[in-house]
Amino acid sequence: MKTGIFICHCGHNIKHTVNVKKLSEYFKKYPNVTVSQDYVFVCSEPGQDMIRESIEKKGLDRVIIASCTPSLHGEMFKDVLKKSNLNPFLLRRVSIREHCSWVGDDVEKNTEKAKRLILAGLYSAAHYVPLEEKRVDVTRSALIIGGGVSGLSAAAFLSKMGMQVYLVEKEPELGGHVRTLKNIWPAGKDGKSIIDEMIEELTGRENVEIFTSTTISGFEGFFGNYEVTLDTPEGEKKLTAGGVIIAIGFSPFDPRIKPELQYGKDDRIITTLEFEHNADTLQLPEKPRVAILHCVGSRDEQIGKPYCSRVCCINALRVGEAMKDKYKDSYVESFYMDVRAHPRGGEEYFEDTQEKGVLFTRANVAEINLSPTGIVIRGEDTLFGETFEREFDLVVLSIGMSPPVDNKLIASLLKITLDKDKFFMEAHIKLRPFDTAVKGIFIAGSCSGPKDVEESINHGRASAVKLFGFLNLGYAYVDPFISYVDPKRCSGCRMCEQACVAKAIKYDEEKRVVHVEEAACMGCGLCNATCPSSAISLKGYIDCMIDDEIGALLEAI
Amino acid sequence: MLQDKAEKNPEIIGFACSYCTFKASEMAGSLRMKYPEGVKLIQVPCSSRVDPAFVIKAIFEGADGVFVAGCHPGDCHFIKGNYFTRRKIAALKEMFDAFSMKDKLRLFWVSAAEARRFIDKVTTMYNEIKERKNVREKN
Amino acid sequence: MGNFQVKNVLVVGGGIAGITAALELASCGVSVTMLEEGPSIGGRMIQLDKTFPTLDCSTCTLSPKMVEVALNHNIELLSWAKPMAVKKAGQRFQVTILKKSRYVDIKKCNACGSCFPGCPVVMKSEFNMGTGPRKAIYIPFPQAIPNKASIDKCEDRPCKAACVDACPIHTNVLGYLKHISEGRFADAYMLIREVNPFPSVCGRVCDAPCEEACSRGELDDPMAIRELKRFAADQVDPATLEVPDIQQTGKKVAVIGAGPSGLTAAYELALRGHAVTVFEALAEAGGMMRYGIPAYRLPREAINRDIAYIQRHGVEIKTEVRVGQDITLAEITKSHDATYIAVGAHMGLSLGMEGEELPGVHDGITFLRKMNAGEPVQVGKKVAVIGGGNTAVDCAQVARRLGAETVTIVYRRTLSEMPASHEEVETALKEGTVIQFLTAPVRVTAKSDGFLSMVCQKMELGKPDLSGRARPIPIKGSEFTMDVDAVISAVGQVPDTRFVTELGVEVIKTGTIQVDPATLATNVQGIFAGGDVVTEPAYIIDAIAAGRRVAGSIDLFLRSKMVVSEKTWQKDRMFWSKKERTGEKFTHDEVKVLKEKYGEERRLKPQEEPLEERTKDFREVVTGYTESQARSEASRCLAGKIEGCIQCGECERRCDVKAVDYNMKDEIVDMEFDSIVLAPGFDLYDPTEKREFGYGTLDGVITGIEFERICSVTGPTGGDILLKGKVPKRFYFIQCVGSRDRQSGARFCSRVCCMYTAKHASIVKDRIKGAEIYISYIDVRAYGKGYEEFYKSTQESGTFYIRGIPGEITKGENGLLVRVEDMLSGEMRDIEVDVVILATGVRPRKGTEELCNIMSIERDEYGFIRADSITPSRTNVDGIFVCGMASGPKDIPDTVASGGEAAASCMEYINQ
Amino acid sequence: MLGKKIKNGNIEDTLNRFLKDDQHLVLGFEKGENGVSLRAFKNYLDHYSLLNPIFSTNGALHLRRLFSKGTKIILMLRPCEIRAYIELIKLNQIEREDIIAVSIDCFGALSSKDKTDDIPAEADQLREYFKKTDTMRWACKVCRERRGVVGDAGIRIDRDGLFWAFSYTEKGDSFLSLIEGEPEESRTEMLMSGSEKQDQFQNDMKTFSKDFAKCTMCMNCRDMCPVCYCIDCVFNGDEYLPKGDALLNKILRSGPVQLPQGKELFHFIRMYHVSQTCVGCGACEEACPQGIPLTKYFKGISERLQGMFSYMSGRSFDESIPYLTFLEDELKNAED
Repeated sequence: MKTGIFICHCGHNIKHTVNVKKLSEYFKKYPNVTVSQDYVFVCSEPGQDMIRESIEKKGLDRVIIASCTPSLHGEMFKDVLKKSNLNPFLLRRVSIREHCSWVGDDVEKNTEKAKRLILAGLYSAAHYVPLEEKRVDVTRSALIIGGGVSGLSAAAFLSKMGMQVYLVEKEPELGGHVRTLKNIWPAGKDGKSIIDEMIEELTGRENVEIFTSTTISGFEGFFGNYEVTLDTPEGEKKLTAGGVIIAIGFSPFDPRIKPELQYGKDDRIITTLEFEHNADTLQLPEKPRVAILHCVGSRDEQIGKPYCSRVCCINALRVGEAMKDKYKDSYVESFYMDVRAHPRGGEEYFEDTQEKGVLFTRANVAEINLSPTGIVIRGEDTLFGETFEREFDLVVLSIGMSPPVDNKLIASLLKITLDKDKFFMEAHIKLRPFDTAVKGIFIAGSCSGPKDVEESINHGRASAVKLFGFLNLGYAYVDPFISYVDPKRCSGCRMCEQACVAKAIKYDEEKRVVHVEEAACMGCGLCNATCPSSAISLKGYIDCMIDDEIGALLEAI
Repeated sequence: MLQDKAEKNPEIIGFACSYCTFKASEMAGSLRMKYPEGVKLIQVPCSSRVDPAFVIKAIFEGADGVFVAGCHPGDCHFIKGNYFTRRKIAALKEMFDAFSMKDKLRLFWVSAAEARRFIDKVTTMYNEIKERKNVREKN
Repeated sequence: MGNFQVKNVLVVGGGIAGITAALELASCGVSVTMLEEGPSIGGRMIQLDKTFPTLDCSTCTLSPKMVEVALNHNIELLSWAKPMAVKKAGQRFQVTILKKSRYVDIKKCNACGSCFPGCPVVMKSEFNMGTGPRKAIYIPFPQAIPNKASIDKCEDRPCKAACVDACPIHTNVLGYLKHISEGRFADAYMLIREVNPFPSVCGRVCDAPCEEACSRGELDDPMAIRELKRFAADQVDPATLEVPDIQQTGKKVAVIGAGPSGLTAAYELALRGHAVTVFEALAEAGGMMRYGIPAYRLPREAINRDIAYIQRHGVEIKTEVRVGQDITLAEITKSHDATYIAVGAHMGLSLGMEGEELPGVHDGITFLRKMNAGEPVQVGKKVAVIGGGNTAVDCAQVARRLGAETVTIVYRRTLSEMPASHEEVETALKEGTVIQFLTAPVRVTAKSDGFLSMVCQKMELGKPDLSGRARPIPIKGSEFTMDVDAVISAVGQVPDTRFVTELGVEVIKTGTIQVDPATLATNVQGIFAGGDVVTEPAYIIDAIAAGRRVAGSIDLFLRSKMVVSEKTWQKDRMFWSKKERTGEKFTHDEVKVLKEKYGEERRLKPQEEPLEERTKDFREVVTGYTESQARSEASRCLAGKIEGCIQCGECERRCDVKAVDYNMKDEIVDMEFDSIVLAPGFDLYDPTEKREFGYGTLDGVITGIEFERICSVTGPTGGDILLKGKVPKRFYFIQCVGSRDRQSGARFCSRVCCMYTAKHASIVKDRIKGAEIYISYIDVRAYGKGYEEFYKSTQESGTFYIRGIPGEITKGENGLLVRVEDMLSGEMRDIEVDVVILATGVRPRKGTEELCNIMSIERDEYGFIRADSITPSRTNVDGIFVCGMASGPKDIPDTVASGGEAAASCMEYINQ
Repeated sequence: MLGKKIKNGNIEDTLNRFLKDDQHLVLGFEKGENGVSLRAFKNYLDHYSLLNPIFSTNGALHLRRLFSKGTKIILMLRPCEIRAYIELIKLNQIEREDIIAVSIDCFGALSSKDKTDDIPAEADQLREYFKKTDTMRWACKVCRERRGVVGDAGIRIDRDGLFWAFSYTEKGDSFLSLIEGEPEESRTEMLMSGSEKQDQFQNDMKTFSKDFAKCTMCMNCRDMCPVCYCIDCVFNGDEYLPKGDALLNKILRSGPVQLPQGKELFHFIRMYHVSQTCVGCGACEEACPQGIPLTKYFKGISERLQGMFSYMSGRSFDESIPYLTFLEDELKNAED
C-alpha cells in the first residue's frame, strides 16, 4: 500500500496551533506512507498539483488530506484524484482545522490530537476500496414552496427555461407580503403591480402548475425524485419533483410580545405594516406628532430576536417621509439605536428624510403610556444621556421579521435544519447561501433570514439557476455509500431487513441470505450496526474502518 | 487495561452524525469555540450506523468516555435512524450501568445549528469524567 | 428541452461575482469566456484574510472556486485581458478583446517559482496593496489562477546589456547594479555569488570585460562594474552564509591545482553532491590569486574568505602535495571518478638572454611567488623589470614596496601595445615607476661592486606579427647600459605539465594541455583540464569560467559516463558560451536622445590610500565606495533607469522550461458572444485627501484592506501582525472613511466597512493578547445574517466602540494621537495608539467608466453601473448584465446572490 | 384456563400416535444408561422421559438452520429451550411451519458437571431431591420461566399431580387435538408457580475482571449458546483477528503494553449481541471449561436490557426483538 499524506497549513489557520512540520516528518517514517508533506494551502492549484504529481510519480493508492473539514472542498479533492486516474473514494479527508486547530490553543496538545486524527484516517483508509458513483435519473421538475416574490421569481425563471414548475402557496392568493405593500422602496412601485407582472409571466405557461391554499403534507424520496404529497382544496395530490426551492418568506413580528409597547391597546399605536396598509385612512390632527420606534422585534436578545431585521430602518424612514410629505408641519421623531440605511440609495434616503425634517433621536425607549391627549413615550436619549418624556398622536412601530410560521413543519418534513434564530440554515453562509445540507433542496428569500425585495429576487432567481444546473441534464450522480451483503457471512436472520427504514433489503428464500436493492438504499448504515456478524456493511463506513479509527484515535493500535 | 492509563486527561471518543452533530462541530470550530483536545470525533453517516460494539471497543481500548450524537428524535435525515440509535444506546447505557460505568457512555441530540450545545455537552462530559477519573486515581 | 444550442457568454471580471456567474452559467451548459484584467482571478475577496461573520478563511473558501473555474471545461479564462470595443449585432455582441502580453508562455510555465528569487527588480505588490514587495516577474499569490508567472514589462531596455554577454560567466550585472542602486546590497551579493565563488577577488582584480562593453560608456563613462562588485562583496561576510543541504552522490573528484579555476570547479562539483579533493603543490590554496597578485591589490583576507566558504561545502584541499612528485597522476585517477587538471601556468618563460642565471636576476613569477609566500626577497635600490604584462607591472610596484628607489620597466613596444591593464600601468606611473618603451634587454653582467649591468637596445615598430601587434625591430647601435641592483624578468609564463605525460594526456609544444574546447575533456577519459594550463596565462574570470564549465561537464560525465557535445548542454546555464560580441553601438542620434533623457553623469572614482603612504607597505590601495557613492554610481546604469522589468535575463536563464519571452506582443482578438455579464468589482477609497487622518503622511495610518493584507498569511509578514517589524498593541479603527460623506462625493453607505472593522477587531483580539482596540463609528450597520451577533460579541470581547469620528490624528509621544469627541458621553478624548486603521469605503473599479463607455452602459452618480431593484442585474443595454459590487456596495453573500441572479437573467436572455 | 387432562400423565400414547406417520418426529428426552439425554424419536417412543434432570446443552441449539419442510416435529422441551427456539424463529433460523413446540414444566436440573446417577426424573422426586441437596444449577434457581407456558403448547402438572396440556397457539390446538378427551377447565393450582423476581444485576469491572481472569477465550460459551446463531461470528473475522504489525507499531511508538487478549471485548460484545435474545438457560456456563459464572452476567444483563423494553425473550412469537423496532414516544430520558 502506498499512502500519501498531505497536511495543509491553511495559511495560519492550522499552522498557528498545530506543528505541521513535525507531523509531516512523523508520518514520513510510518509504514505504508510513501509521501508525507505539508503545504501552505493544499487546496490551491499548486497544492493540488503536488498531490497529482505524487499520485502519478509515486504511484499512490491512498490519499489522505489533513486540512479543513471534509464537507469543504470534498468534490474538488475528489477531482484531483480522478484526474490522476485514482478512484476518488480512495481519498480520506481528515479535519485538523475545524476539529483541531480552531478548537484548542495549546500547540503541543493540538499537534498530538492532529497526529491521532491523521493516524485514524490512515488506518481507516487502509480498508478503502474503489467505489463507483451511482448515476440516477432526475426529474426535470421543481417544487417551489411559497408564492411570494422569491418563489415567483424562481418559478418565472425555471418555467422560462422549460422546467416543469409546481408552485405551492399556502394562502389563497400569490404574492406574499410584497402584494400588500403600496410602495416598494426604492423602486417606487406598488407591490401588487410587481406581483401581477410576475404572475402574468407565469400564466399561460403549460409547464407551470400553481396550487394556492395548498400545503405540503408528505415528502419522501431523494434528490432528483422527491415524492411530494400536496394537500389542495381539491384533495390530496401527489407529484414528483427533481428539486425543491423553499421560499416561504417571513412572518411579521408581533409587538404584543413586548407588552410595554401597549400595542393592541390603542388604535394610535400601529406597526409599519399597518401604516403601509392604512396610511390614507389614519385620523390625525393637522399638526400630528408622530413617533417611530426602530428595532421592534429586532436586536433584542431578551425576546430571542438578537438579529437585525435588515429592512425596518428603511421602513421607518418611509413612514417618516410619508408623514412629512402629507403633513408639512408635523412633528416626526424617530427613536433608533443605529440607522441601518445600508441598501443602495438608503443612506441618501436617510439624509433626505432628515432634511425633510424628521428628527432622529438615538434612544432607548423604556415605556409607552396611554393618556387621553396622546401617547406618552418615556425613554433615555443615549447621545445626551438625558431622560425624556414626550407625547405623540401616533406611534409607529417599525417591526422586524420573524421566522415564517411554517418553518418547523417544513424543516421536519424536508429534513432540513433551522438555524438558532429558527430561520432556515444555509450550507455555507458565504458561498452557498441558497443550498441546504440536503442535495436538491434550496432556500430563497427571507426564510433564511431577513431580506428586502431586491435581495429576495436575487435569491429566488439565483437559487433557481442553481437548481436548473442540477437538474438540467436529466441525470445526476449520487454517493456510492450504500450497503452490500457478504452472502458467505449472512445467517439470514433478517434483522437488517426488519430495521431498514428504506425497505431496501430483500430476503432470498432460496439462498437464505439477504441482498440490498441499491436504488432504494439511503446509506444510513443502520443495517450494518444491526447485523451481529457484520455480514452487511455500509460502503465507506465498514466496521473495520471504524474499528481501526477508534483504535488509532486511542493509540491502541 | 483500564487501569494502566496513567495520565489524568480523559480521552473521549464521539460518534457524530454527518448531518447534525458533525455539522455543529464544524460550526463550533469556525466560531473558534474551544473544547478539550481529548474529545475526538468519528464521523458517521447517521447515528444509527453506530454499532454498540464500537462503543465497547472504544472503552476497552482506553477511552474514558464515549458519546453518540445524532439529530434530535424526529429530525433524522434517514427518517427514523436515530430512534433505533436511541434504543440501542439506551440499552448499552443500561449495560454499562450494570457494570457501574454508566458515566462512560452518553447520548446527545445536537442539531446542525447547535454549536453551542455541542460545546456544552462535550465540555460537561469531559469535565465530569475528568473529575471522577482523578478522584478514582487518588484513591 | 434540456439540450440547448451551446451559447457563449462573456464574463468581465474574475472576482467572486464573476466567478459565481461563470460557474452557474457553466453548470447550465453555457460556454463562458472570462476576462480578468490582472494576472489572476479572485478579485478582492482573495485579498481578504478572513470573512465575517464566521471568520472563515477567505482563501480557503474562495480558492477552490477559483480552481473550479480553471478546471471547468465550459469556461475559458483569459487573464491580462479586457474588452476594448463592443458592438451589438442583432441579439449578439461582437467584442474586441485586448490580451495583454504577460511575457511568460502560459503553456510552458509550471509555476515552479525558480524565477522570482533571481529577479533584481523589486516592486510594490498590488495584491498586498503595496504593503509588501514583489518582483518584476511574479505570481501575485500562491493560489493564483492561472498559476502562471507574468512579467511587468513596461518599456524596452535602452542598453544592450553587453556587460552580461561580455562576462565569461555572464554575471547578471544589470541585476546587481539594480539591487545596489536600491540599497539591497546583500541581494546584489547573492546574485553575484550565484555564478561566481570569488566575489571578493573579482571585485578587485577582474579585468572587467564588462566595463569595456558597457553602453553607458558610449554616453559618458562606463559603469564601475568591478568596483560595485567589490562594494557588494564587502557588505557580506560569507562566513555568515548558510551552506545548503546537499545530497551526496558518492562520486569522488580530484582537482589538481587550487587556483581560481580548480576551486571554482571544486565548489560547483561540491554543490552537485560530489566529494572533491583538491591537490595543491604550494603551502596555501589560491593559486595565482595568492601567489601572483600582490596584497596591495588583493588583500589576502579577501582570498581567504572566499576560499573558506568553498571549503565549508566539504571541499578538501590538500596543500603541499605536488602531483608528479608526492603522488602520481595515475594514483589520483585510480582513486577518483574524475580528475580536473587546473595547475595554471607557474613557470616563468626565460628570455634566453645572457646573464639570466646571475644572482640578482629574478624570474618575475617566481619573484612574486616568493614574496607572496613571505620568503625573504631583496631587490636593492635600483630595479629593472623586463616585460609589459600585468606581472611586470606588479613586480615593479612590489619592488618599490620592498624599498627600491628607482624602478624601471623595460618594454620593447609602446604603451598602447602593453598587455597590462591600463589602470595598473597608470597607478604604477603615478607611484613613480619609469617605463622605458621600445627597449629590449640584451644581456646582464655582474659588476665587481655587486651591481648588475644590463645592456639594452632601442627598438622600433615594424609590421604586425601573428599576435596582431606590431613587431619590434632592434635599432642597430642603440645599445646602452643600465646599472641596477636587480633585474626582474616577467616576459610570460607557461604551465608545467610534465606530470601528465605518464598517462598519455595530450600536450602541445608550449606545455599546454589539449582539450575539447566545449567539454574541457582531454584525450584520456575521466581527465579534464582547464584554466591557464589550457589557455596559457589569462584572466581570473576566464579561469572561473573554465571551472564552471568543467564542473557541468564532469557532473554530466559522472552521472551518465558520457562526455556530451555542446549541443546537449546548451540548456544548462553552466555551459552558456560567451556570446559573440556584436559590437553593436548606439548611433549618434541614439546617444543624443539618451543623453537628453538621462543626462550626463560621470563615473565615480573610489577612494584610494594617499600616494605617499601606500608605497610604504602592502596595504590595499583602493579602499572602495561608501554606501551612498555605491548607490549613486549603480544608479547610473541605463537598464536600471526603466520601470519594471529590466530584461536582465535572470528569469530567462533560471527557467527550466524556457517560458520567458521578452518579445511577446499584445494580442487583439475579435470574439462573438450571446450575452455579457459585467463584474468588474470595486476599488477602495483612497483616503489621502482626508488630510485630518494623515494617511500617507503619518506612519502607522493604514487602510483596512492594507491591514487585511498584513493579517493574511499570504501577505508580506506571513500573517504576523507587524508594523515596521513591531507588534502593535493599541489599535484605532475609524469607520465610514469615504462613505456617508458628502465631502468625498460619496453619500452612500459602503455596506461592508462596519463589519470588516468588527472582523479586524476580532482578528486582533485573537492574535494579539492584551490588545487595546477602539472603533469610531456613526451607526453600526450589522444587518446581515449573524452580523448583529458578531458585532455584539466583538463589543463584548472588550473592544471600545466610540460613537463619533475623530477630527484629527497627530503624532504623539509614543505613537499616534487620536482626538475624538465621544458623542455618547460628550467627552473630548485624546487616545494614543500604535496604529490607526481607516475603514475606507468602496468606489467603482478603475476602468469601470471606460468599460461602460465602450458598451454604452449607464452609470449612477457615483459611477456604479445603474441597475434597478426589481431587476437587479439588468442594465440599460438588453443582453448585458451586471453583478457584484459594480452596481453598488454588497457583502459577499449578496454578491454571490447577485452573481447567481445575473446568471439567471443571462440564461433567460440567451434562451429567448 | 381451558386445557386437556392427560390421562395417567401418559403423554407417550399421544406422541406415539403422532409418530405413526413416517414423516413425524418427536424431540424429547430419553432415559438411557447414562442418564437422561435429548433424543429424536421416530416411529415410537422408547425410554421416554418427560423431564430431564440434567442440563448439558440447550436443545434449541440443535434446531438451528432447520428449514426442511414436510417433516412434522413436536418439540417436548424445557421452557428455556422452547424460549430459545422462539427467539431463533424470530431470527429466521428455524422454519416454524411444521414444528409444534411444547414446553414442559421444569423443576430444575443438575449441572452436567455435577451429574450423578441417583437423580430421579419424576417431578415429585426431583423436587424433593433438590430440596434435600441444594445442588440445583444456579441458572435454574434463578430461572425466569420454568413453567410450561411458552411455545405452542405446554404440559403442566397441578398440585394434585395431574398432567395438563394447554394450547397457546393454533399449532398448540393441533397438538391438543392429538390428546384424547375433551378440553376442560383446570381449577387446581399448578405445582409450579411463577418465578420470583430476582434482584437487578449489578456489578463492576473489578469483579468482572476477577471472574473472567480464568477465561482462555476458547469461545465454547459462544458455541454452545442457543441464540448465538451467526454462521460466521464477527470474532472469527479480521476485525478481531490479532494484528501483530499494528501491535508492534504501538509498542515501538509508546513503549511496552499489556498484550490485548480481547476478553472484555469478546464478552461485552457477545453480551450485547444476545442481550435481547438470551433466555438465561446457562448453557454457556455449562460449556465453560474454566467454570466462569457466565450465567450471572449474561442473564443479569439480558434481563435488565429486556426489561427496558418490557420484553422477555421467548415469551411470545409475536413480540419483535426490541432493537428492530421503536416507539417515537419513548426513552425520553435517554439523552444526557
